[in-house]
Amino acid sequence: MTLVLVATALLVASGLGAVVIQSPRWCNAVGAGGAVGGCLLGLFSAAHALIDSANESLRVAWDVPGGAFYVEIDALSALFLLLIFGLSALAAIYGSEYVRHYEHKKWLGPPWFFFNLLAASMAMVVIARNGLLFLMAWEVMALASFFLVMFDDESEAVRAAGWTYLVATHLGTVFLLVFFVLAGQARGSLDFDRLGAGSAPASVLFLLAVVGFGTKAGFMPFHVWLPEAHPAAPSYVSALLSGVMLKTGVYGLLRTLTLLGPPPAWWGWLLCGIGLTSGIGGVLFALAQHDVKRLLAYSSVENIGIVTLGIGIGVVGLNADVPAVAVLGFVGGLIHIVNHAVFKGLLFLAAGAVVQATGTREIDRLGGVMKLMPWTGSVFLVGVVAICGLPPLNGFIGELLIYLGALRGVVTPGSVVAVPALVVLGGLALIGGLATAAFAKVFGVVFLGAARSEVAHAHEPGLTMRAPMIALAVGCLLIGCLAPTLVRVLVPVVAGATGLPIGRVAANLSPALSSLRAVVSCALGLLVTVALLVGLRQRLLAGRHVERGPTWDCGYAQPSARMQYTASSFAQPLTELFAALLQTRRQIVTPAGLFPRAASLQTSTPDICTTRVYQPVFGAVGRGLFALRWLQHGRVNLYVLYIALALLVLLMWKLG
Amino acid sequence: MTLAPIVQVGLPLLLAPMLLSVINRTKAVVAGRNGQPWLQPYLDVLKLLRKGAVYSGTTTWVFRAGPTVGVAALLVSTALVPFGGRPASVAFSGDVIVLAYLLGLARFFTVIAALDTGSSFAGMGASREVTFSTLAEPALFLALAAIARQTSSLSLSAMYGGVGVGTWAVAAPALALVTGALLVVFLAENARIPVDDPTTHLELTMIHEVMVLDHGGPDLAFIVYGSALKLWVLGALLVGLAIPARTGNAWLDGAAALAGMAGLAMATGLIESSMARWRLVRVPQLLVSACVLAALALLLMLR
Amino acid sequence: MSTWVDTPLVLVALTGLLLVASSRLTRCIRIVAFQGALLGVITVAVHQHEFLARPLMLAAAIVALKGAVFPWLLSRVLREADVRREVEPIVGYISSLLLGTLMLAISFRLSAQLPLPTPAVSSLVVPVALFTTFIGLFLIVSRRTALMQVLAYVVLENGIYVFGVGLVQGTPILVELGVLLDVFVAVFVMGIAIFRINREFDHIDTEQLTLLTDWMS
Amino acid sequence: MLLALLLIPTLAAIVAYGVTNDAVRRLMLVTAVAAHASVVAATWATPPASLFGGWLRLDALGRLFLSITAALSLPAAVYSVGYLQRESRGVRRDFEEGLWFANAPEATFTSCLLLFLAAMTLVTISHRFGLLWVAIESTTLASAPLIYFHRHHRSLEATWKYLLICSVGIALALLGNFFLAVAASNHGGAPIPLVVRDLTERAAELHLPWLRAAFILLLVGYGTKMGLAPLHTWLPDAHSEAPSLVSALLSGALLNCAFLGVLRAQQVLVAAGQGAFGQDLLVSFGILSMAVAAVFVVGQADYKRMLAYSSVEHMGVLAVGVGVGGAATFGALLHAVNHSLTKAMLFLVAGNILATYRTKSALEVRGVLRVLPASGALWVAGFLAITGSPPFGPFLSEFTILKGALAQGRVVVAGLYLALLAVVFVGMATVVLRMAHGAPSAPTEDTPDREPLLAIVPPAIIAVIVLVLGVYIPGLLRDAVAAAAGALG
Repeated sequence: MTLVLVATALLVASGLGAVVIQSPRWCNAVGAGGAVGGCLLGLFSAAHALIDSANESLRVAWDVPGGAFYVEIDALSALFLLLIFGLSALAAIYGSEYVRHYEHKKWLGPPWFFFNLLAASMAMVVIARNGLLFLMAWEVMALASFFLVMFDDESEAVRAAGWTYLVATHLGTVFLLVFFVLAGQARGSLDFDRLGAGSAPASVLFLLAVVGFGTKAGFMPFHVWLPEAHPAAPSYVSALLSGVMLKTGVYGLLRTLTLLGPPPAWWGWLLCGIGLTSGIGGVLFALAQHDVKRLLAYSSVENIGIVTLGIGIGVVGLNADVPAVAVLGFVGGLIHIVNHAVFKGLLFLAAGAVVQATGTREIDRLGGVMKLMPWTGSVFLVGVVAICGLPPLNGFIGELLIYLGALRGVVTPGSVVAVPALVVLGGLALIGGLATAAFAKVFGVVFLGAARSEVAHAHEPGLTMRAPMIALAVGCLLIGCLAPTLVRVLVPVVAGATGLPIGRVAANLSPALSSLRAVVSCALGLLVTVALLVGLRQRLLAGRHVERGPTWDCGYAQPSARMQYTASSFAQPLTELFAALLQTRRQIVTPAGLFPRAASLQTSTPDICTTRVYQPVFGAVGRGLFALRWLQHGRVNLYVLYIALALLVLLMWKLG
Repeated sequence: MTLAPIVQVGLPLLLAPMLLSVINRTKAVVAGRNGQPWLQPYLDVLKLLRKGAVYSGTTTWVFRAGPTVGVAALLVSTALVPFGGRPASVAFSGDVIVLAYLLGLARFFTVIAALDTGSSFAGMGASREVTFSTLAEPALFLALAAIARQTSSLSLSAMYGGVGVGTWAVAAPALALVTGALLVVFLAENARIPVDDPTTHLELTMIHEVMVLDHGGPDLAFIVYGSALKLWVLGALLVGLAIPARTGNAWLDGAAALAGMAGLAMATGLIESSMARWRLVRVPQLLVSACVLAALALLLMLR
Repeated sequence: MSTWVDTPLVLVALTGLLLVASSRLTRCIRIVAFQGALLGVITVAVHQHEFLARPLMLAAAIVALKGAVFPWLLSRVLREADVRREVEPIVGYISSLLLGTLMLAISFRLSAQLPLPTPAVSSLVVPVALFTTFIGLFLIVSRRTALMQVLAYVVLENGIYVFGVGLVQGTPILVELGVLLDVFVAVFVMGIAIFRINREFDHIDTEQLTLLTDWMS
Repeated sequence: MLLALLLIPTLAAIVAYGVTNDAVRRLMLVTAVAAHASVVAATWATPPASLFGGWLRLDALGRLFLSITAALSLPAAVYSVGYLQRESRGVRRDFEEGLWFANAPEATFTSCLLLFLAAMTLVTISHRFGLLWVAIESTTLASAPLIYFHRHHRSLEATWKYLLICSVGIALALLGNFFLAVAASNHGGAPIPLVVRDLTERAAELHLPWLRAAFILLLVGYGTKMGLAPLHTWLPDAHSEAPSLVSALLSGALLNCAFLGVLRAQQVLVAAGQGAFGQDLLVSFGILSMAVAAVFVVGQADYKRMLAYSSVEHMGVLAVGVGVGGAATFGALLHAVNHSLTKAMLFLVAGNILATYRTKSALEVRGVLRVLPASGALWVAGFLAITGSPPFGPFLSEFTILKGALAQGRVVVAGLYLALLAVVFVGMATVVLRMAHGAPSAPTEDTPDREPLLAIVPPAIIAVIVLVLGVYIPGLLRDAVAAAAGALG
């Protein structure tokens, strides 16, 4: 407990230190060093708390209305702390080299200050046990991340993205304010253990929480800030935002579920619905993007959707009192949270390396990067395999558990559980296929084939940037192989989240554990087979005639690199299928005449929620407000008339 | 009976290529030719294994890894598939998903290997491949979920062990729908007419073939053998449902299943020689309708 | 006895209507001055039978200020700022008159709704006070020149004063004098302001003082 | 003690008018204000005795507002020293209309500043309604010349509107006082003296219809000064044209004093068991003010006007808080403190920006964070604070008000309150961030390489206080606010 607080304090202190220090090199060192140190400290204590799941809490009176400095580490918090500190440390290491490019043109103090503040506030969010404390940490987190998003604010796009993010997160917080106030009325205290559905019905609280936390987590209708903010931020920050900050929203939702007592069935259905929308919608928009970081951001929406599917089916199970389904759903969701933190962090870091080396985020301008940046390319491939949920890497584990939960739901008699379970099953399958398409596209077009442009001078980043990526890639494999252990560690977490007794959770998880062991053996079998085949291949080719040549050009002489299949053409068949949802915009200039001019095709897929919902609404409000501006016309007589009328109206109203 | 497990593991590895030649023979017969020798696929594989290789300058290790990983995934997946009513050598609850995702892994590596060549045709094929498999995936899952629901068990072996004549007696219509769905998946995943034409020579119309154009030597051998294995795996899923011979006598059931596989191969051949490849835009309709079939089956079971 | 009070009260009301209808600034100033004098009369009339120093002092102050000083001050401004002598109404005289009578009605209605806790010296006090106040407000709203608005402000104050002197016995002289002083300063400061406005803008038409606005800005 | 509070600034004002040496006068200004502030601080230690039969008394409510005033005047005075140094004397060209103009003589400015302080002090300590009225009116008169410091068209227009509108309002308040007197004049017996304490003690004898009417008049009258919509019309003009430190005092201190006037009336109303009557009016005025502020904050092109409208909004918040009652009253008074500090800080920073960029148009200001790092940081921080983001003070008070509203079951009020706060947030975010970030828009030739210390330190100190109030409310302050809230039932 104290250790975590010390770690948080260290983070904040080093952040301040980075601001006061003038020399850029030292400021960089202090910022990154402090971040890493603090995170390691926190990691240690969080791991400790998770292993021998012992709840430590600390409550200090605090002189603000309704507030108390009340913090606690239970299994759930410990899990999230682990992610937060772990990824923050890696991101900080990576960042220390990443920001060196800006040393000469930027003051690095503020970025480091806000980075460390972000890490600290996220930690505070997951250990806070008092509504006010939570809200403060929550808002500090939002602000710190906002300033990080604004890192290179000369660009108009970045400023717009920052604005969107700030507005979205603020509006989300408004719902949380109401949520905590209403929940606090039950027993007249904002401490979590006294919150509950008292004056307001539980369902109202639940909906408030879904909107409030969902905005942060990136649930589909409220996700619009996400594909703007994540590309705008520097990559190590995007990694942190996507990897863990979104998860604080899920954390909040899980906490809420523990506060509100036994859930009605429709909560589960709602969550399943949200998960399905976010999952399919997210991956479809990811498929349609040209900007690699934007694509990754949308895929975060998708993965949050998968997590929500897990939680949703879990809630359905809880409600129908089918603990097997409930436990599998929750554990699947939690493990997917962990996995997503790992591989999405990895993907953002690798993408960042490519973007910094080539100076473009346009997928269609890249290509053949694998040859120039083999390390980055290989770890990116690992991340891609993982995020597509393919065995033997970690991504598969989480999805497998959710699938298992869904299957169990399908085979449970009756249709209360079976129907949502089927939805989850079909949805996951579709999402999986689309994700494979999307990531085959991004990996294939960016790293494989022939270089298109802009990549000539690209080169591998330094060790400080490579090390974190490699660490994360190893993590993907390890989690994949140590899945049973991980699940066993998560038992208390699941117990905390579902409110089921630990024994029951463990009992219901044991079949899943045996399957996982089998899966791991399959995975090992696969690896062995691959190894054997590679050996065989070597033996066969040894001494045989192996030559290099051009790609078979199907009869075209001199195919140029620009004739390669582009990302948009790769995705075109699928985007065609879902055109109704994506509404991709095309500007096409077809070749015409005998000697045609240069023809061109441009496609762009803006977010449908932004274009169809938010922009119209905001526009309407703005116009409406502008129409009222004549009130302040500047004629003093009429101003006095206002006063007279107000007086007259009041006299008539109150006395007449 | 001690050799049963060996047979069980050996059978697919041994007989999978035979399915290819059965299909080819059928088509030849229908076309009035006498067709290639029965062992042609085996000979092809062996010949390719003995050849050298040519690699495009644009490719990287990903290109070389593609076929290896693909065939490895398929080899492992054969161990998961029950045959002839006997449980598979590896069986656990949820192996359905592992199977599906192993196929996915194989496909994914084939696709990125194709993209590694930088050829626009390979890219085109890859794009079509992912499109169709994306739509085939839910159909497969829903179909298997239906069987799971019917037999209320979560592992392939238990599911297929549970499907018997009795099951058909109670739920014939639902199972028929599931069979239909599985058939479509079988054809689509194995790049067969009406989804894809393995014998075409026009790159523009190819899907699976064009992706492997650049491979040669052992890699191509792996690919050919892998596709045979895939044929076997999905075929076994289909046959295990369609031929519910569960006498308990391993030899009888096995024989029935083998007959079923042969029948499936011939049916494929007949389909291929009786109809043409559909236009690409129509293929999704076929796959979606497969999903609908499976969903319908589930509805029948849920009520 | 109430005739002593009623007559000036009625006169005050009449001056109000007169003011609404009159078109020349100089005339308006005189009318307001007369009104001020009337207030003095009322002050004395209210406390007629107990012959005290206090009401007399007050009355003297009133007459001095409202009857003499303000008019002098304003007419001086008028002379300094050689502006057109018209009132330049936004609302025409006839309609102003009609509105005036309407306001008279309203003020009687309102006073009917507010029964006095203690019997007043005259039943006319409340309506006349309210009426004069309304007239003041109305003039501020409906006249263009800044000078006229200051005048209107004085009228407004007059109405309030009528109310105070007619109904409120308790208020100690200190407050009343404070009030008077205050109004005096107010008018004085506004006079200066007008003076400057005239110098800066060469007019005292407040209709044209519309630089500061959020409309079409 | 109370006399000292009044006399220090008054005498200083008189003397300052005579002093010719600028340096001496500025020193006097600061010392006088500091002395005044220290006396105020002393009143916390030893409550001063009441004077003139309870006409002048310092109760909890008054002390709170007096302390706010003093706490703002001191930084404003310090800031003014630097400001007056920077203000080039003599005739110069006005950057908006290009006409020539000069400043008012500095002596006038200084003494008016001190008189203004004296007047506000009188407002906070006078318990006799008549006297309160006089005090509030005199704040108008003392501040008018301050607004007209830069002698050009716009400031003159602003001054004129300020004078006229506030005088009308104040006149209505006077009528309200008389109504109150009528309500207090009981049959036969001697009328109740119009002193807060007597009125509250003998509230039962008050005549209700007249009391209600009196409250309406007082509310409209003092509400005009306080800037409640639709009576707020003078406020944006005056705030945008006055020198920034004057705007800081207007927003931070003056509006509160007017609010105090309303609260005094509300006190009597509560004592007479008519609290609900007043609260309804306050809530409706409050929501209306927030709405009107929202209309003009969104897409506001002039950043000083934006701050002014935000003041309207926060006056609305205060009204809503008191109107909702219960815990919200505490929140509202706490918010009065927070808002005053934050808004004053923002206006001072706006002054710095104006001095460098020479334009009040938010569209032409870019990259403040780069040109003026310190001011820019304070500007953004101030924006976050004033829009109620943690960890700044206003968040706590607004949160408390929300809690109170929901605890009272005023769901609609709470909903509107939150919605309007959100709209204002969006509006201000758009304007402020556009100014703060981005590549600098061509700064004027005489951009200071270092920002003058006297222009940075005062707002910085206030900012620190606001931040601290956001994470920790000293027991002393809490008790004081609680006591003040207690006076309002």
